[in-house]
Amino acid sequence: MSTIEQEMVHAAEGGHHDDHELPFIRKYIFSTDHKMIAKQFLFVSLFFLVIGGLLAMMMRWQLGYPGEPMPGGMMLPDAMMAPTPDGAIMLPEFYNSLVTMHGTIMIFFAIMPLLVGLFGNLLIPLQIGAEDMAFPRLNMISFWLAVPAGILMLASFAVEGGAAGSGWTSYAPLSASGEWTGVYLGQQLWLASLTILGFSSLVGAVNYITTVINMRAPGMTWFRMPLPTWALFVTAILILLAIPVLAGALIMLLFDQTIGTGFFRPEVGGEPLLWQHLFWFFGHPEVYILILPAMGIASEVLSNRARKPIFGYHSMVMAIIGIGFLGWIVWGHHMFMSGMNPLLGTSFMISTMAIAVPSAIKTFNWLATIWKGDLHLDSPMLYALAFVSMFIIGGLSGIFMASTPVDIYIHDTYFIVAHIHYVLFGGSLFAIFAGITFWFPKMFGRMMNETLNKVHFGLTIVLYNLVFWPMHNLGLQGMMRRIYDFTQYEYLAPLQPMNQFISISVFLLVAAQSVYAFNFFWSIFRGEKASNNPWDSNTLEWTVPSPPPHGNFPEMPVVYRGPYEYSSPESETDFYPQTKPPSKPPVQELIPEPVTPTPEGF
Amino acid sequence: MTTQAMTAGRAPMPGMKVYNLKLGMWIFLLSEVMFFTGLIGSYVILRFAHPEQFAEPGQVLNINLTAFNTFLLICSSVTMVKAYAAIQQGDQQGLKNWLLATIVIGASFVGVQVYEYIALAGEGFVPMAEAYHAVGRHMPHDGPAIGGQLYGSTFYTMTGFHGTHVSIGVLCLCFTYWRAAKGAYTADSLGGVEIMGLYWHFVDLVWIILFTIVYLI
Amino acid sequence: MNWSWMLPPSFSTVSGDIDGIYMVILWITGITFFITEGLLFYFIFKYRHKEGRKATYDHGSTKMEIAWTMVPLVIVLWIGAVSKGVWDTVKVDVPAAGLEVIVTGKQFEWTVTYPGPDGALGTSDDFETLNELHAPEDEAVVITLRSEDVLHSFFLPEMRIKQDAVPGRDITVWFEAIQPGDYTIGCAELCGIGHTTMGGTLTVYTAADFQAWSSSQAQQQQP
Amino acid sequence: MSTGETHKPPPYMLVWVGLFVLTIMEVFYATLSSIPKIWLAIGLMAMAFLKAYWVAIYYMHLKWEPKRLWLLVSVPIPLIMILIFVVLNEIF
Repeated sequence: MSTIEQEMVHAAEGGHHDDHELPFIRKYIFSTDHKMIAKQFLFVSLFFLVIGGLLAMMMRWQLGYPGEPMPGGMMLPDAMMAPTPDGAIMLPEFYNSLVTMHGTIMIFFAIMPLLVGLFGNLLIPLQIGAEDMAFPRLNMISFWLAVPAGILMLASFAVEGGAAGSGWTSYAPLSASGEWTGVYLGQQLWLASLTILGFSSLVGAVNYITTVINMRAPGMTWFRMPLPTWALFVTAILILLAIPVLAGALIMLLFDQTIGTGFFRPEVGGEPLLWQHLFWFFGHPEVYILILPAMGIASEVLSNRARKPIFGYHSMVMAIIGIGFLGWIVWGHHMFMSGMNPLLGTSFMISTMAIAVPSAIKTFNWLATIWKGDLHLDSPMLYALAFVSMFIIGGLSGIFMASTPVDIYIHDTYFIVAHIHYVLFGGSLFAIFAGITFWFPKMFGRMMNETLNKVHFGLTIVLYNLVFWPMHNLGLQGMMRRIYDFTQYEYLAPLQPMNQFISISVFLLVAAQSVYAFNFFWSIFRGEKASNNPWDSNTLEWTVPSPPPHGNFPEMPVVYRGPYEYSSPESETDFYPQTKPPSKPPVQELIPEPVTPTPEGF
Repeated sequence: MTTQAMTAGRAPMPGMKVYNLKLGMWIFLLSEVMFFTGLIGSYVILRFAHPEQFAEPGQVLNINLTAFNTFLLICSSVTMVKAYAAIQQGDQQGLKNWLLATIVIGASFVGVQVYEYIALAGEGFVPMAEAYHAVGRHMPHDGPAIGGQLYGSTFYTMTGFHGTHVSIGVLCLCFTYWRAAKGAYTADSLGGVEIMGLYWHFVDLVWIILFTIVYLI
Repeated sequence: MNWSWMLPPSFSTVSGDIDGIYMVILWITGITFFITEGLLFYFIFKYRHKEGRKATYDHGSTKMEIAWTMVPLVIVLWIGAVSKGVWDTVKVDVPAAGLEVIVTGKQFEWTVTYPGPDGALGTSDDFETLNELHAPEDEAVVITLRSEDVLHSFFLPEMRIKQDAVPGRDITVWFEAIQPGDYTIGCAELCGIGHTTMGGTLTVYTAADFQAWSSSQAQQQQP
Repeated sequence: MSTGETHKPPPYMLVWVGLFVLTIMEVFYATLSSIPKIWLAIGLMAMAFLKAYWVAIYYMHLKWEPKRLWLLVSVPIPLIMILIFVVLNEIF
C-alpha cells in the first residue's frame, strides 16, 4: 500500500514531462519508465527463451538417439548423466526434469513475459496516450519480483535431487511428496518460484487494468483503442483472476511438500483431482493469456502492412472478450481422462466446441483483412502471416482433442504436443517475432536488418514445420508424451527414424534462431536510424520520437478516430493518424477538450 | 480534491470516474477474492468428500473465543470507517485517534488468534499428517481421535492466510498513522486513508465468511 | 517414416466408432485446412504490393461474419452431439460384465486380480498376474482401476482405451475385444522415473482357451 | 468523483449494531441441534452473506460508487459460482 501511495505522488508529477537526466541505476536498473521496464522484460525473457531451447535440444537427443551418449554430456554432473567409457548417457530422472523445466520456463519465463511484460509495458501507455503506467513504481517492483523467481527456477537444477520432475502441470500426488520422484528441494523451489512470479504478474495486471481504464487520452474511447491494447487489457483481467487461484494451489502443494498437510495426498484423504481442477481453472485462462496478445499484435501488423482497415473491428474486440470469458468454462477438457465425472466431460466438450465461434471470427476476419489489400510483404508482415497460417493448424488440430471419444486415444500422446506447439510456437512466438520487429524502431530508434530477418523467417517457418508436423503422426501411432525411451514399447520402436528426423530438425531450428539473435543485437547498435513513423501507422505511439522521451507525449494527444483508418478517402496519404484533426467538423461529444496536466497530488 | 490531481493530470473521461489509487485497490481486492475462493473451494470439496475427517462445531474449536475475536474485527472496521469520516471533515486529530484505535484492536485480533493456535496445538490439533491425533477441548489426551488430517490442514491454511492479511493490514495501518501524524492527509487528499480502509474492510468481510464456514458449519 | 494420418488398426467393439469420428473430423478439418490456407496464399500472391495498387477502404460486413461464424458452430456442435453418444457408451454406460478384474497401478507395474473359479472378486481363490491382462474375446471385460501411489494412465492403444488411475478412487473401465491376439498395455501419465518401463501385454483368447488358462492359473496360485 | 462528499454520512454505528447482533444470532443458531444440518448451513451462510453485503455496501462505500465500479466488482462472482459448482459436481 505504501508504495501505491507514493505512486500517486509520482504519477501526478508525471504530468510535468521533465526530462532531467536520471542517474544510471535509476535509468537502466531500477527504472520506473515503462519503456525501460519493457526492454528489461525483453532481454530477460529472451535469455530464458534460449535456455528453454537448449533444454528442448537435450530432450530431443534422448528421443532421437535413445540411450546413446549425448555430445558434451560429460560436462554435466553425474546426477544428470550416467558416464560410460564412450560418453555420458542421459538418466531418466534428468529427462523428467528436462520435460518439466522446458515447459515451465517456456510458458512462464519466456512467452508470458514477452507477451505481457514486454508488449504490455511498451504498448499500453503509448497506444492510449498516457505518459506512463498508473503506478510506475509498482511496475518496477513487478519486474524485480520476476527476476528472483527466474533465478530460483534455474537454481533448482543445481540442488540435491535435481529440478522438479513431475511435468509443468505438476500433477499431485507425484509432486506432493519427494518420495515418488526423488526430487524434494527442486520441487519446492519450483513451487516457490512460480508463487513469486505469480505475484509479479498480479502486480502488473493491476497496473495495466487501472492504466487502460483511467489513463486514456481525450477522445480515446473504448472502441478507438488499438487491438493489441484491447487484447492486453482482457489478458490482464485473466491474469488478475486466474493467478490467485494458482497461487493458492501452489501454496497448498508447498505445504503438502514441507509441513506435511494433506490437501493433495490421498494416503491421508487428500484429493489429487482437486489439484487438477485448481490448476486448470488457472491453466486454461493461462492458455489464452498466451495467445490473446499475440492475436492483437497480428491484427495490428496485418492491418498496417495491408494498408487496409481491420475487417470488423468491433467483432474482433467482441471475439477477444468472448475468448476471455470462454476461458473460464472449458478447463475440464484437459481432464477428460483424469477420472473426472464423465458427465462433466460432456458439458466441458460442448463449451469447448463453442470456442470455434470467436476463433472463426478472428481467423476469417484476418483473411478478409488482407483480401483486396496492398500487402507490403516485409518481415513483420511475413511473421504475422505465418502466425495466422500456423494458428489455423493449431486451432483445427484442437477439434480432435475437443471430441471426447477421439481424445481417449490421442490424450497424453504427441498429438497434444504437436497441438500445443502449433499454438504456442507457431502462434505466440511468430507473433512475438512480428511484434519485436514491428516495434523495434520504437524501442531502440533503429530498424532491424530486413534481409537477415527474411533469411531467419524462411529457415524458421520450414524447420518449424519439419519439427512439429510429424509429431501429429507420432501421436496417431500412439506414442505417449513425456516418455524417456519409447523404444521400450515394441509397437513404438518403428517410430525411431521419424523421431531422429524431428530431433535433427530441432537442432537446425534452434541454430537458425542465431540469425535473429545476431540481427537483434547488431541492429540495436548498427541498424539504420528510424524515423518517428517508419511503418506509416495510425496509432499514437508513432506520433512521438523513436525512442519516445521520458513522459512519452510532449503534450496531451487528442484522438479523433479509430486506429485502423488506412487508405481512407478522407486522407491524402494511405494512412490517417488518430491524432490528425478531421477536415470536416467532428461530432462534438466524442472529442472532449484536452485537459492541461496539473502537478498537484496527495 | 480535483479529479485531475487524482488521475495524474488527465480527465477520467473516458474512464471509471474513480481515481487511480482507489481503482487499483479495488482491482487488487478482486484478485484477493479469487485467492480466497480457491482456498474455500478446496475446503468445500475436501469437507464433502471426507466428512468423517471434520469434527463437529465446537468439538475442537473454541467458538466463544473466536466469536469474541470476530466482534473485535467488526469493531476495528467501525473505528477505521470513523477515521475516514473524521478526515473527510478535515479532523486530523480524530483521524489519528481512530487509526490508533484500529491498530490496537487489529493487533489484539492477531494476538487472540495466536493464543488460539497455541492452545489448539497444545491439545494436539496440528496440520501435520504424522503427528495428528486430534483430541477435543477439555477431553482426556488419550481420548478418541476426532476428525483427521484434512481438518488441521484446511483450518490452519485458511485462518492462517487470513491472519497474515490482518497482520499486513496492521503494518500498513501503522504506516498510514505515521503519515497522518506528519499531517499528510487533508479533507482534499485522503486517498491513502480510503484505500487503507478498503483493504481493512475487505479483510473483515473475508473473516465474516471464514468464521461461518470454518467454525460454525 | 510413417507420415500417414490414418489410425493404426483397432480391435474392440467401440474402437470402430471412435475411429469413425476421428475420420469425420479429419475430413472436415482437412477440407477447412486446404480452403483457409489456400485462400491465405492466394491473397498473399494476388494482393502483394505493386506500384499504384491502393487497398480498398472497407470496414467489414456483419452479414459475412455471422455466416462464417454460424457454419463452423453448427458443424462443431454436430461433432459434439455425435461424440456424446460414443463417449457415453465408452465411459458412462458400463455393460454387464463377462469378466471382472481389478487392475492396480503402482510404480512401475500393473497388477491384475482375477476372480478365480467362483467368479467373485475379493474371495480367497482370486489370483493375480503382473503386467499381463488375460481376457476372453467377445466378452465385456469390466476393470476396476486403482492406484497405490501416484497417477497412472491405463492405456490400451489397440482397444482405444485410456483412463487415469487415481489413488483413493475406484474407476470403472471396460472394453470388449473382437479378436484373439497379443496387444499392448501402456502407462500414458508421467508417474516417475520408471514411467517409460510401465508397459505390459494384453492377451485375448477365445472363450474356451481363456477358461483353460484361468483354471490352470487358479491351480498354480492356490497354496 | 464519489468519495462520499456528496451524500450525508452513512449510518456507521447502526451497521455496527446490526453486524454485532447478527454475529450473536449466528453463534446461537449454530448451537441449535434440533434443525437438520442442511438448514443450519443455509441459514448461517445467509446471515454471513448479509453481514458481508453490509460491510461492502456501507463501510466500503460501494453504495455511493458509480455503476461501472459495481460492474467491475461483480466480475468474479460468476467465476466463483462456476468453480464451486464444478468441484461439488466431483463429489455428488
